[in-house]
Amino acid sequence: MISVEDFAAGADAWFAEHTPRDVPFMMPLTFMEVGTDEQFEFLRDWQNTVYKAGYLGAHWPTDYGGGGLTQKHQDAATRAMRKHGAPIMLNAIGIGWAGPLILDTGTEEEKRKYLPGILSADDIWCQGFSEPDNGSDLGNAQLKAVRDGDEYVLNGSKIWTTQGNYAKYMILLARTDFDAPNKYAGLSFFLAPMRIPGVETTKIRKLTGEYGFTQTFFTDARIPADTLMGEEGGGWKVAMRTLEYERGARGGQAGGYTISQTDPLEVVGLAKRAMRNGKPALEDPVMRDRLMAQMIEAQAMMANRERSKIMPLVQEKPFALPMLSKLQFTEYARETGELALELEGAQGGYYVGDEASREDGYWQRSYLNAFSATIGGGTSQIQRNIVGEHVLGLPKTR
Amino acid sequence: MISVEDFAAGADAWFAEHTPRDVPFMMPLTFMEVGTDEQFEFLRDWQNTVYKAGYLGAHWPTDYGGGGLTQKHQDAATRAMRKHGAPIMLNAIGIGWAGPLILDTGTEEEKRKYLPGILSADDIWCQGFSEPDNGSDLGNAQLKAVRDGDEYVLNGSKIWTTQGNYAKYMILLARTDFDAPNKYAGLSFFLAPMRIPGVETTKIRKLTGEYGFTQTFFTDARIPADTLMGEEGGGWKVAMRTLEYERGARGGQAGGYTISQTDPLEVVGLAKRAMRNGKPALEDPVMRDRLMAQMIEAQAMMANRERSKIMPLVQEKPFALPMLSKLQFTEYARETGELALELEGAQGGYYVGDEASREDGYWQRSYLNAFSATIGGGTSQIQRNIVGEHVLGLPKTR
Amino acid sequence: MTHHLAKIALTEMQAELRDQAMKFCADKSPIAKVRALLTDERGYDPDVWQEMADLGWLGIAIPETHEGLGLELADIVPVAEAMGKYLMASPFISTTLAAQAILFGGSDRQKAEWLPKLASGTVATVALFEPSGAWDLDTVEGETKTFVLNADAAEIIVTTVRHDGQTRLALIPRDRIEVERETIIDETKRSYRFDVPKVTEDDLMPADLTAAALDRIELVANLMQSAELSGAAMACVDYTVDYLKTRKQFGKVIGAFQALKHPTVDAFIDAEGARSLLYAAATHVEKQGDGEIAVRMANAKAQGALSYAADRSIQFHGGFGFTYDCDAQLYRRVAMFAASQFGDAAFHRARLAELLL
Amino acid sequence: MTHHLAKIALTEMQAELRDQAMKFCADKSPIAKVRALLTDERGYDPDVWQEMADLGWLGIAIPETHEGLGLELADIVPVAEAMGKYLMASPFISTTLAAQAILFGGSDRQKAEWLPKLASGTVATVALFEPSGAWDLDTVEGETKTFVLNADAAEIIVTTVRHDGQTRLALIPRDRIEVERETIIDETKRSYRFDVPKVTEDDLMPADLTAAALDRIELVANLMQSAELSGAAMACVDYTVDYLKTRKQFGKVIGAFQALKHPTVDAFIDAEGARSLLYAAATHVEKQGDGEIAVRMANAKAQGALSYAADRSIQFHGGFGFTYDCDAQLYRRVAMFAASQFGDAAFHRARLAELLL
Repeated sequence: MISVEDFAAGADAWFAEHTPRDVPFMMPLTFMEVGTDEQFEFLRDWQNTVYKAGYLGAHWPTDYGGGGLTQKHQDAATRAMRKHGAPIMLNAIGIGWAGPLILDTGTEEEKRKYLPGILSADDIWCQGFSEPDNGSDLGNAQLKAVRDGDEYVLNGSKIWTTQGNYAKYMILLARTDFDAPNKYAGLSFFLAPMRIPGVETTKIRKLTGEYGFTQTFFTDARIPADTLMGEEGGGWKVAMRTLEYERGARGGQAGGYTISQTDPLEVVGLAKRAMRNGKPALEDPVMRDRLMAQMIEAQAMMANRERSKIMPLVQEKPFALPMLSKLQFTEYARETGELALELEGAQGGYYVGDEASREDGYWQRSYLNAFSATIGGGTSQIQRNIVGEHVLGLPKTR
Repeated sequence: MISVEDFAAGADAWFAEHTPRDVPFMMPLTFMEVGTDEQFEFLRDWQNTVYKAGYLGAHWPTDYGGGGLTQKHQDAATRAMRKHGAPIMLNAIGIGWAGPLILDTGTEEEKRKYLPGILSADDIWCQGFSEPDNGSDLGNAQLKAVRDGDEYVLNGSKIWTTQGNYAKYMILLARTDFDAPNKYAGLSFFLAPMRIPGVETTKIRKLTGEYGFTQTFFTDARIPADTLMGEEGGGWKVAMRTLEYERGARGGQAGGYTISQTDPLEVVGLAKRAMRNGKPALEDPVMRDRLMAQMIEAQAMMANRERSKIMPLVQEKPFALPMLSKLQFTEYARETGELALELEGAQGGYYVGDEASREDGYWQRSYLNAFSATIGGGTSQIQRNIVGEHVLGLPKTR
Repeated sequence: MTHHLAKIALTEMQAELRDQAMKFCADKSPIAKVRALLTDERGYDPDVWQEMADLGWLGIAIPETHEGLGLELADIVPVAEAMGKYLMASPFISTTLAAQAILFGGSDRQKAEWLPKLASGTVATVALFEPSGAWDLDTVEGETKTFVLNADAAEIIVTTVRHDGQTRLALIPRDRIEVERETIIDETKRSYRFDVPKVTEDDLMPADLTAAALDRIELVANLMQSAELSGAAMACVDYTVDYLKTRKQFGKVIGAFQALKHPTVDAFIDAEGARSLLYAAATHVEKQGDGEIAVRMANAKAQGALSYAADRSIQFHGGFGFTYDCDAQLYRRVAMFAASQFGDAAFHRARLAELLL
Repeated sequence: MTHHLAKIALTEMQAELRDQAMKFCADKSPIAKVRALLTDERGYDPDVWQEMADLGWLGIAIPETHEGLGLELADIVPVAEAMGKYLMASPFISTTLAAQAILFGGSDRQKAEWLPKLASGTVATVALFEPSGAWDLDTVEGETKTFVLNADAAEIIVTTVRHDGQTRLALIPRDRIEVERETIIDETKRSYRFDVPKVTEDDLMPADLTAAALDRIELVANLMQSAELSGAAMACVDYTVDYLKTRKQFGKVIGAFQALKHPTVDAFIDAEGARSLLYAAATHVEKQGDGEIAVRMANAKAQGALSYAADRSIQFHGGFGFTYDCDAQLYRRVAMFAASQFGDAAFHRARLAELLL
């Protein structure tokens, strides 16, 4: 087996050479921002190219399309991607959610059927957990799956399906039993095919004006009964397990990165360039004060991450820092957007596509997009409940 | 009857001449801040003097010690007090709560017994609604009053009793029926004597270090049964009526003022005098920005008050402005205290009594005292529930 | 001190005008219409515009000698407030600003020629901003103008120019200007840029009136914007409250959660304060010195109130809040654009500090 | 950029010292003891002070050549943090500051004479502030000193003076100074003012070391204060949480109300951030330039965290929060006093802007 060092050097050289530059359209920073066919096709090709070069799924077994190397190899490849600012890996739900789940708990047949297409991006996956009436309350999913011979018949709707319009498969949380003793016990988990009669997707337009999500409607859609993962009624457990892969709490992700981490101190660059009232924004002491407050917040988040690795410094509440980081980072991003608007002064009035907009409206768009994270994956309000209850031990709200 | 104009002129002249100046101790700005015997004696004498001069209870009937004039006369006297910055009227619970209640619903005998002493400040009144375990939840009062012949026997404790240590009488909310169909129906309202066996008061020290409240303990204390106001079990209704007198929603207050209104723009004066880092605070643009934000808030509150009088401009939600004003003003006061600390720079480190403190620690003390208002009379959190539910029509929290 | 600036006066006529304007805008600008106009090139409905002209609204603050109604600036406020509340697109603000510019900065000839037309519905606008982003209106290079609202529909544009080393105002017919549409954050409005053409002596407004006219434009613009934003803030809170009353999660109407209820109360209190300051500003706007103070306070407060209300509205609508279909984004974008015009809240506070300290 | 300043290093010894200090302070400074000392004239327990000396804590950052332990500044942090957490009164900070001042600004003779004494428990302090309220330590008139902590108990005072038109540091024995106790907002501390006596050449510390010594004092003071405030912030959040878990109103444990729960979570997140920045500051404090940045960030954050946590703690304790008996006021006063010393959060942010932009 090639040594990690040699593999890393190879990856470094490869990404240095092959990372696309000067792409003539806006490059999505997260897999949730893929809004045009042009972006989609480009990123699908790019993932396929990376995979073929051996830098995605390097540690997955060769039988299932992987490279047969170790996690350390893949981590080295992922680091190289980041270092060279490579575009994100497109097939995020496959790479980070469905793939690890199948690799971990799937049958031999499922592994052979699904895993290679995840890596090559031939088979795009999407996720069907949220429903229009149950955005925050996943356990209350109502999409109905009724067993009928070798099939389940699906009726209902899922929402916030990233790449739903491109996906071949969906990991789906559906209700198979409406009389179960509690709402969780009635749920089942499927690897549902999407290109079948009775499944339709509608694109959802985001508040930024762009696309990137869909709503999926199921009307008497029939899926094979063997697409059930785990047991009927055991869907909540499978879903929770899947979330753990996504959060990196369990290994098995195919590697690469699907969200290009923004630098929390990026706003400092803007502050140095921006003009307010015809003068450099940083000549204004009030803006300086606000920028420093924001920098200190950013620094606190980075220091939190460092501290979370040092056991003696987190021993009082070992899970506090990981549990609060989503809330902290997403609210920070939204506040940074607000600060950016102030720093930009009059230029904050333009929007993406205007020649006079600063950085092509990046910050206006970024502020609006920030809500995807303060809302998605559990709103900030729900995150505060979680931290309050699970870290501080306060009684449940409800 | 003397004309209002002449009476007003007389009051103006009288307060111009008699308002005490250069008092050698800190003058309480509200009746809740009377913390020393020196302050108490001084204010009792002052109220008595004002009463004897005819400027308190001017509109109460002469049979009960009043002046037999009209509300307009008394209002003119009150305006004169404010204008000349006269000390507050001490016997606040008597003047604003118990007095109007008795005048309005008491028997002839009660009126003759209680009202003159309220005006002369010979009989100090206090209020016994809150209990240690039921601060926010008045309706849940647990102090037990058991009928025994011509008497009720009291057991339990009341807290936040302003001037409890000086009072001769207490308006008391007690539970006479523990089996009532709901918590409110078990409550009764008494004009309870305080100087009887089984009643003890302990002074409560405030977070400022000063005194002003007491806790009152009742241990088999016996009060005459005819001190009951209204019916047994009808105490909640009487208490709510009493609160309306206090809020000025019903007439009948003896007049004068018991809380010296602070000017919301007072902080501007501090800002002009204060030094930060050895330089005038207002040379610092960050402080200027914060001060302006605070001035705009103050201005908004004052404009709200103006607007609340103009029906066409409040027609959508006629009660909104009065209902939100307590929350808005008290939080404003707390925030002003915080801003003042910043403006004061290093001098914020001193406290009341230090020769180098700015304005004898007024702002530090004022910030700490501000919590009495963000907590007392319904915490800001409860106020937000009230505005959310009663003004915006949002569903009840609980 | 500024206590006296909190006083509010309201004439019976203003109260009636307010009712009338609210009904008109509610009727002419339901949300479906607002959304349909987002993709309309002109961005407003010319028939509705003509109706506004017929109602006399465009002549409110134009003297009777110039065929206006000869009323006060304060009387414009109810109209702008109603338009803001219903997100109603129209060239009302730009035309009113142009009229005030001509009234305070124009020659007798210019006033006589243009004011009657503007009072009867001719669209006009003002061009004051340049790529430098300066909010100080006398900082002018005079080459390119930006953020010129409704320039395409206008017949005449009042613009600042550089002439003989001085900042001057000029009145340029639209047909001598080539405008290019800008992409702005607020899609309910239409903004354009253009290169300033050569101006003739005939175009210029009298030099000695420039400063007064610029002050007037800024004052009126900030007042009208306060009205727009204050109206929008109140509507945005109502919109949020409606959702909180109906949406259920975890088996509960979500408005029962304090995490949503309490910030919404705070947004409401902000919006109420903005409204009160607006009426106070309308009351004092014509008073030298006091007018600017009252107007900047109202504007700073209204910007903050709408930004906060809309930001929380997006958040509290959850997933739906993240969609283009949720109106919260419309409100948020109105606030974002407003901050780019004539100064954001921090700018007003800095000016207020100069005026007050 | 400042990414590298987020790195945190922790030696095994520091981890052990932290455990030891936490246990010591928990044991020696239960809240009853803290409250008893509020009215004690000296304000701290000399027996506990001697125990601290015996543990070697006073010599941590004094070189072995001067009979200290010769460890690093970072090793002081756990002790100051534990003291802050348990509101433990002692002259630890003032003595440590005096030691650092002498170490960086003293002559060989002064070092040899005083450092071994301070390492073994002699109390000392620094006198840097004057009635002007200036936080810039070299702005000195040299007549009156204020905010001199533990001056009464000190044997020696390091003070800034004005000498031949220059700002200088001098080491003055306590018996030549008449101190007067000040009334300060934080009753866990003892502060004094005094008139600067005539200084002799013998008192003065070398002129060429003045600037470096003042920089050192400011750096160490801000680091130790960060530790104190960060420890206090965490304790204050814990104190609030305990109450929210037990107090009932409306038939419900009040911690279930989001109006109390969510701000407490925010306070907790602030306090955690302050802790992380503290350890990052301890890691980088000795690096030229970086040290000041990391320390000012930690300090600004810790001040904000404790102020917010304590302000909310008072509020959320309801009526009890308004009493002297509730500990929330103790925490709030610690934060208020800290803001008056060496600069408040806004001051640090202004300095950071100069350093970073």
